[in-house]
Amino acid sequence: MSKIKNKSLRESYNLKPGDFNTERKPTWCLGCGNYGIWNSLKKTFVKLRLMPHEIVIVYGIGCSGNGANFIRTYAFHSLHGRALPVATGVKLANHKLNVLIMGGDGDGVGIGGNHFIHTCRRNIDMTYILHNNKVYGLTTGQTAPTSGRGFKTKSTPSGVLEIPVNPVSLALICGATFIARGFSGDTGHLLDIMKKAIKHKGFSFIEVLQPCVTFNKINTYNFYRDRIYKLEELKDYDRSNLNEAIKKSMEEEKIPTGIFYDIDRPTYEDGLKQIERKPLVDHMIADIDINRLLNRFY
Amino acid sequence: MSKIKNKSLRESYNLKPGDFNTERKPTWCLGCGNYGIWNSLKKTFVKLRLMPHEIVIVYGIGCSGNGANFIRTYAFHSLHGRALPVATGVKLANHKLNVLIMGGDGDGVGIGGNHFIHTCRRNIDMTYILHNNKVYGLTTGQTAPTSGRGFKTKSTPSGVLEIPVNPVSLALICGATFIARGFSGDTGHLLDIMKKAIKHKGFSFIEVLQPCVTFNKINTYNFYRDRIYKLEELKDYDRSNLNEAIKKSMEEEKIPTGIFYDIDRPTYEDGLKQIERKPLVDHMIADIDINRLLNRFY
Amino acid sequence: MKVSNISWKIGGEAGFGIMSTGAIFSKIFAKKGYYVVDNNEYPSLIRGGHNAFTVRVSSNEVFSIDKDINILVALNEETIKLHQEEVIYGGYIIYDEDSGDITEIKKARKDINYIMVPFSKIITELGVPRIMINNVSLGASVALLNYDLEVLRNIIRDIFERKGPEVVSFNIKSSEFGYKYIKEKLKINAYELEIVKPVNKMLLTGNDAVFLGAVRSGCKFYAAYPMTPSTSILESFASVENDYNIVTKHAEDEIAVINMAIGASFAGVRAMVATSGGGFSLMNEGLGSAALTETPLVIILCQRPAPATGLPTWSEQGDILFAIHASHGEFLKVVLAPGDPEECFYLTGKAFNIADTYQIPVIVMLDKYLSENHFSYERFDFKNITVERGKLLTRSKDIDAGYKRYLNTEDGVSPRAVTGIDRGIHIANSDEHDEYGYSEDGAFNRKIMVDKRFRKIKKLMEEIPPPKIYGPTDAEITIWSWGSCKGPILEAMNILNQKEKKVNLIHFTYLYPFDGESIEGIIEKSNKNIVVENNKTSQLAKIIMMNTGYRIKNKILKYSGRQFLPGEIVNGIEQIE
Amino acid sequence: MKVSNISWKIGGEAGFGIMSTGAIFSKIFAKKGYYVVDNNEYPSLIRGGHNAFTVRVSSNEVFSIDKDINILVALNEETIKLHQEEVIYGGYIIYDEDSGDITEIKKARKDINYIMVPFSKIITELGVPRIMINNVSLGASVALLNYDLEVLRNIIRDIFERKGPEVVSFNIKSSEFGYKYIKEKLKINAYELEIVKPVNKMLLTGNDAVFLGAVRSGCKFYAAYPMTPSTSILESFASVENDYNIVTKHAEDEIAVINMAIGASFAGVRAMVATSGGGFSLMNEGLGSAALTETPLVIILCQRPAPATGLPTWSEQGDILFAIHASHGEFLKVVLAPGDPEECFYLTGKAFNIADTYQIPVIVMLDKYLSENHFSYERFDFKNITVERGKLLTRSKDIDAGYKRYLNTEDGVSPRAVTGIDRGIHIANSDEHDEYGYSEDGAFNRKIMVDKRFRKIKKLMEEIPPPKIYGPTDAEITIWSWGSCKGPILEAMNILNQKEKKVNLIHFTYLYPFDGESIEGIIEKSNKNIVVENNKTSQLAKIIMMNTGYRIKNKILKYSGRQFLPGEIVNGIEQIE
Ligand SMILES: Cc1ncc(C[n+]2csc(CCOP(=O)(O)OP(=O)(O)O)c2C)c(N)n1
Ligand SMILES: Cc1ncc(C[n+]2csc(CCOP(=O)(O)OP(=O)(O)O)c2C)c(N)n1
Ligand code: SF4
Ligand code: SF4
Ligand SMILES: [Mg+2]
Ligand SMILES: [Mg+2]
Repeated sequence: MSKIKNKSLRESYNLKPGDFNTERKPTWCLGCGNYGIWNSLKKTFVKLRLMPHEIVIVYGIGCSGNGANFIRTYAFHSLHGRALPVATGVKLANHKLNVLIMGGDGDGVGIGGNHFIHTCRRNIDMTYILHNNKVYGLTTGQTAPTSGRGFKTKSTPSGVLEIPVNPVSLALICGATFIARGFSGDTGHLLDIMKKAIKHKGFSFIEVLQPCVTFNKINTYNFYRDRIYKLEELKDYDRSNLNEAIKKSMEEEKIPTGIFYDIDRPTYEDGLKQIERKPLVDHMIADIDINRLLNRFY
Repeated sequence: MSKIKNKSLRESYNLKPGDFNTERKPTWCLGCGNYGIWNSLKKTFVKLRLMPHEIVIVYGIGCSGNGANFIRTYAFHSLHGRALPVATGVKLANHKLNVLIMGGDGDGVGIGGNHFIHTCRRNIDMTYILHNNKVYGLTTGQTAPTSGRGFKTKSTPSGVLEIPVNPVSLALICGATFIARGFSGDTGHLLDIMKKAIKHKGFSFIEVLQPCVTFNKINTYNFYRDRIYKLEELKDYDRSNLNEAIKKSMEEEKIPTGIFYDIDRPTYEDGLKQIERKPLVDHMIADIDINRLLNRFY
Repeated sequence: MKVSNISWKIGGEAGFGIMSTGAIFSKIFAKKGYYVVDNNEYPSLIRGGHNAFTVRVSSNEVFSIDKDINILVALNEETIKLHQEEVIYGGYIIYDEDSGDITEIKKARKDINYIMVPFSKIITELGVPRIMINNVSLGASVALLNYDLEVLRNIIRDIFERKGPEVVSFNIKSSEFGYKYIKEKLKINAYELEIVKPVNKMLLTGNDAVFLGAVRSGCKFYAAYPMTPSTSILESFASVENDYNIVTKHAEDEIAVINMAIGASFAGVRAMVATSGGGFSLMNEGLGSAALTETPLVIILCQRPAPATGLPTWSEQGDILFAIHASHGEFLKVVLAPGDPEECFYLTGKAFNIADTYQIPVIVMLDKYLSENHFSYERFDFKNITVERGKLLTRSKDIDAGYKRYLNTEDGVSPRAVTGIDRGIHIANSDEHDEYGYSEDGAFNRKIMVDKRFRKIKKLMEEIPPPKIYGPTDAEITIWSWGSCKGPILEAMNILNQKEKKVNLIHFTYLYPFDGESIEGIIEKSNKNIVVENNKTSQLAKIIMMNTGYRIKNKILKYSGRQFLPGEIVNGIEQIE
Repeated sequence: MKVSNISWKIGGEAGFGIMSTGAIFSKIFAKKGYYVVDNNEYPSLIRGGHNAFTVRVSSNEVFSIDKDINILVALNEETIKLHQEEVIYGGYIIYDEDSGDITEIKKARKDINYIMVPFSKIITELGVPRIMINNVSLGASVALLNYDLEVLRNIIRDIFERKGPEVVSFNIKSSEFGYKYIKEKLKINAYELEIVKPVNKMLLTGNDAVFLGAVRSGCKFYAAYPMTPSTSILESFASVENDYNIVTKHAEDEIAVINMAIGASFAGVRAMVATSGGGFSLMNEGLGSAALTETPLVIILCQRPAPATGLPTWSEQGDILFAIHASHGEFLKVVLAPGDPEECFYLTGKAFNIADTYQIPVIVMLDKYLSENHFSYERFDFKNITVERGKLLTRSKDIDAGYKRYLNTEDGVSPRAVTGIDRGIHIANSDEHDEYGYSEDGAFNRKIMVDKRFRKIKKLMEEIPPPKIYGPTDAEITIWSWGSCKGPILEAMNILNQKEKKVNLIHFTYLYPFDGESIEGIIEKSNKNIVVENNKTSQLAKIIMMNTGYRIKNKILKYSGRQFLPGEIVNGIEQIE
């Protein structure tokens, strides 16, 4: 069980993106933005020369979460909103693994919002890919916390009254150390972001703008194509400037994509002496001597 | 049932802060920062000429939440972390009431973090006072999500590994429309903030730096006295500039207090046609005619 | 052939309008006074996977769909594979040869009439969108039943009116084409339904009925987080929030949902929430908060197969023991389980009255089958739902000085002041408290308060009716069941009746508190008791045993995620004998 | 007076060190081989309110504190008011006249020896902090018992060593002063305990024992959110995380807690969580996720009086039916309820083995009384806890190609590959799934999977021992109880024994699954069955009835938020007769 992260020189790696397919075919609607994410991710694994068994992906519940059935790695299809704590447990138990989290916007910043805040603070070395379609897909079209104000859905026929959650801004305020936004209609760019995110040491977060062709008629491919630009195109954009990043993240007329923020901060695991030598899972537990502990109670 | 908010000209108002005391005496430790909050709040009510029955305070669970027993208004002593949704229900059912929320930092941004995000987005006209002692008081001294990195507590004897949640920054990112920070050691200033917060139309949030004399030996009165300053002292501070406010909120060496942000945005209630004429609670329900509705099903 | 009863099924790939097509078929017959029951089967996917919609139409009262299908509309080959065996001897399958070669499949059922309707070609010819295949199939079905095409036309007109005349016209054109294809081209006349009294009937689901009952009861605050199969209640409430002055809140999660409703109820309005098992699990803590603060609350629990995310779009009755014992600690709650939409309607009204009168949480349990499938009714007499708010104080002048929110009364119910009135100030406290509401941890007070809250059960028990008995009192076989199994069992009883077997049903809609005494006589008298439940562990049998000590050994259980079909119950009973 | 048994109590205002003083008193005697049980009573406040700590010391085995107090140390007047009546005839109260005039109160108990020790004056004289009153009182108590002062000195030295010699010295000085005040000034010699075999005994709580059992079992991941009375387990784990290579996570809430533990367990380590009722309510959804993904998990549930926030610092057994039926849907879980710290220790070991062997969640139930009070033991033989991980696959070479995580085996348990190994790739799925783990909603598959998971019960039942019987088999009266009531009942049986009443106890530590057959014989044979439970609704009686049909009519219940005292059980039994 060794994590090969960053070991780009693995000999005789000959996997192809298709090797990350399971026997199940995706059931997403034709044209769904999830396909772009799915494709970029498989390619990213190949680029990073990762093997399926070295990866654990924890999924939320939603259209995005159904992806658990279509990507061949270790997978945990968890509860709605609870992917982050499950992933945290996996990573702490075996920090040699490459741990990713994939889930919807309702999952991640709706019901799961609290875990998002606290996982960002923790800076555990994992990568969270948020499929943001600004709607509840799997339950067939209610508002998400990311839906724009006024958005009319089955649960908000008079229009949403709240302002939306901005996942990138939230991640920035809460302390994630790598924060990016991609667009599932630009898989090349997305692949590039994913690669860097997985390589980043610490908690990396990618918001993917993911059109839901069935239930969101506002935030379509064209909507995004008309609005997005790449931060890379800006000459003097400084990825280590938090305030700058926050300001950028809140831009709405033109939507920045790319990497907003990328800094080094000790990870949570760095602070854990108990896993310095080896992962928890590698410890022998057959006959633990607790004499010392018993003696405490005299 | 009429809300007298902003009616500063109520005739013959002759209540004193003591009239907001219940028959129960506070059980907080001597010197606890909660006393300062308690005193300021009672005075604020008097200044605003509010009557006890016009106010509903929803409390979380914690030392702060125990205050439910010591302030004479309508009160709901809710579950740990769940004060905000309870308050939301109260306000939507009867928006003529003055609704406040009081709770600890563990309550508000630990277990209750998700409600905090979403209540800010909603901008319901209520006032949330967060008692931030940067520790879990009532459970006798474990880390809070606001505890500084490295803080040693019973649950983190090797020191906290996460960076803390900054409640003011979080409120700013999430969309609260009035955001302030007070210090329970400066009750005059706090009173002033509270007055404005309650008068503000929309969701107002006050983080109160509240020393826990028993379990937090770092963030003491002196710690704060040495560090805090007032935003009012800055000549050109613009309370409507979100970016500026966020930047300020993150200052750590010197800690700003006062009002960070104060803007107008339509409240959630403003968007609800169904309460335009009168509060929900004032509707007659004895014999509702559903003929029209039944007809839908043919 | 004149018949009193036909079953029709349409199947195809998910995401291609099977559900709305089925719903139209139901409507065609309800409009003219037929009894209709339908059933929608779909996967937890937006596209892909298989969808099927079954409609049973009858000129006599009908309580459930059944396995036997007269006409199967197969929009793809898979539908034939999956459902061909359900088609009765001599039945019909409508299919399009372009959607797959079925020569092989056909061989298994030489008795069936395979009717090829070239859907694809027709729509190409008509130049209408592919989705119009559904209308062609509806027209063809109407023709096979020798039914009135005008009814179909009218319904299509109603539905698509707001989309403009063009849409209406090509929808109608497609259906007409299908109709004529059968009538004029193939000249088949399969069945003809017996004529019934021509009344216009409603068609509604259990969820619809709960919604109607709640609006009638004066529910002013509805909060929810979407979760199949409860979601349609949220959408219904949202659709009338302005008409009926109801605040409908799609909240951030189910924990917020229940706590918001508690807040609204505390402030004096009637409040309700609905969810499925997962959301209900998350609401457990809030449930106890409603109980200890004595805040009335109605919770609709639409079950689906579990644990965890389980089978989101299927049906099971797996949560009853959980619901009864839900939340830490001991407190009084009421658990109801209607058996059909009509019971959903009236029991929702009852739930609000119980919640208000006893200041306790009331849980109403449905399941996917009951929540999402349609049943026909002439109309509900909504005047039968009255509003009883119990000891609610809304005016200061009714309150004496020194008001005690948790007054230790004889019946255990304390007068409850709504917020905002002068003399009613109090703490609603999730800590144990004294009569005023102040936190109080003394042993003496604790016992008084626990006893006070439990004492409510006395009056409550007087309101709780015994289970309903269907069928003869002197039956050879007594079936015990609850909730949505009612329909299939009643159908099964009809079948058994024809076989001259005397069977009756003891059906529980009030599940908790459970009055063991009221049924002890019945159990002992009966020759043969059988429990029928849509779960694995026979939870009703456990409840009966827990309360009466009587072990019902015979069980017919189904836990495949599908509700019972009448024939399965008949078989089960015959096997036990 | 030579005695085999004394009870000592100290009371005062919360926040003044009552608890640590009591704990030292317990230790003094455990050190020398006495049997000790103690009990700490405190409010859910940091300051204010009343604290009391009771210690029972005996030269014979002792199972619980009792009501009768020999020596009461009253640090304030209120303590005398509240507890004076508990002092036995001829007992002693140590008080300080400066803390209030008790001339009036005294009149009620002319039989008691009121010993005035001027605590306030003494500490002023000694020039030590006020908190030293506690030490003065300890010294005085040791003297009254004619016990060895050196033992106290040593313990004080151990405890305060790290605070430096000055602190040690004024602590010791204070205690010596109290000792001398009694010995030399007042010359009172109240009791003298019979001598016992001088072994050094441990003193630990149920929580301590759970913690020890978990460390021994190889628990590598512990997550929790503080909640009385479970919090000390979190603090214990945190204190050894580096010594024993355990990750201890104080997470953001209980939902995160359970899901983190599930993740860790999925990745292959043994994982545990602990909480109280409120947190357990929030964990309900996660519990089902562990069940459907078949991820082993141990949950410690330390009960407190509920519902909602309830009485956070008091004791009750109110959650057993909830725990048994927790979470939506139907699945196999195991619920254990140790009766004392020793059982806590071994059953925690057992819990891990069951969880791993059957890949199911196991809940271990304590309550505040068991979680927080100390009991004395010579030592635990930790070799009796072995580690059985069941069908865990940790090496690729043990796995065939085409690995199926949810293989439909005969015993229902499927080989489980830890993450990271080459051939073990799979989905752990909270959706219903096929043998590989892929989401699958077919009826056929559903039934297979439900049956597979439930089939584990067969082998599991073979491992589940029948309840333990204490006392004679031919008793006139049989007590049925569970968990922490064990101690008070055993004490009550001793008392009844002296009255020549033959009583036995059937004590359940395995509560679910429940083997009804194993007890049917006992119930029917017994003349008089009585249930003793620390709750209102006699939940064990319900479980027994649910599983055997036998109704135990006699009940001794206590739900004031306090555990039983032996005398109450004796009284209860005498009243029933
Ligand atoms: C506790 C709980 N509540 C509700 C649901 C129902 N549910 C399943 S997916 C979903 C929302 C899907 O939206 P999102 O997370 O944005 O994912 P998407 O389908 O859009 O990818 C909901 C509410 C659930 N599974 N669990
Ligand atoms: C669901 C739940 N988990 C845990 C607890 C126990 N608990 C009570 S107060 C508290 C934390 C108190 O900290 P904070 O909210 O910061 O309030 P403070 O006491 O510091 O004012 C906890 C964990 C609870 N009551 N409910
Ligand atoms: S509903 Fe939307 S998000 Fe879901 S699969 Fe279809 S297009 Fe994608
Ligand atoms: S523990 Fe801290 S927060 Fe709680 S009352 Fe004491 S000083 Fe205040
Ligand atoms: Mg979404
Ligand atoms: Mg705090």
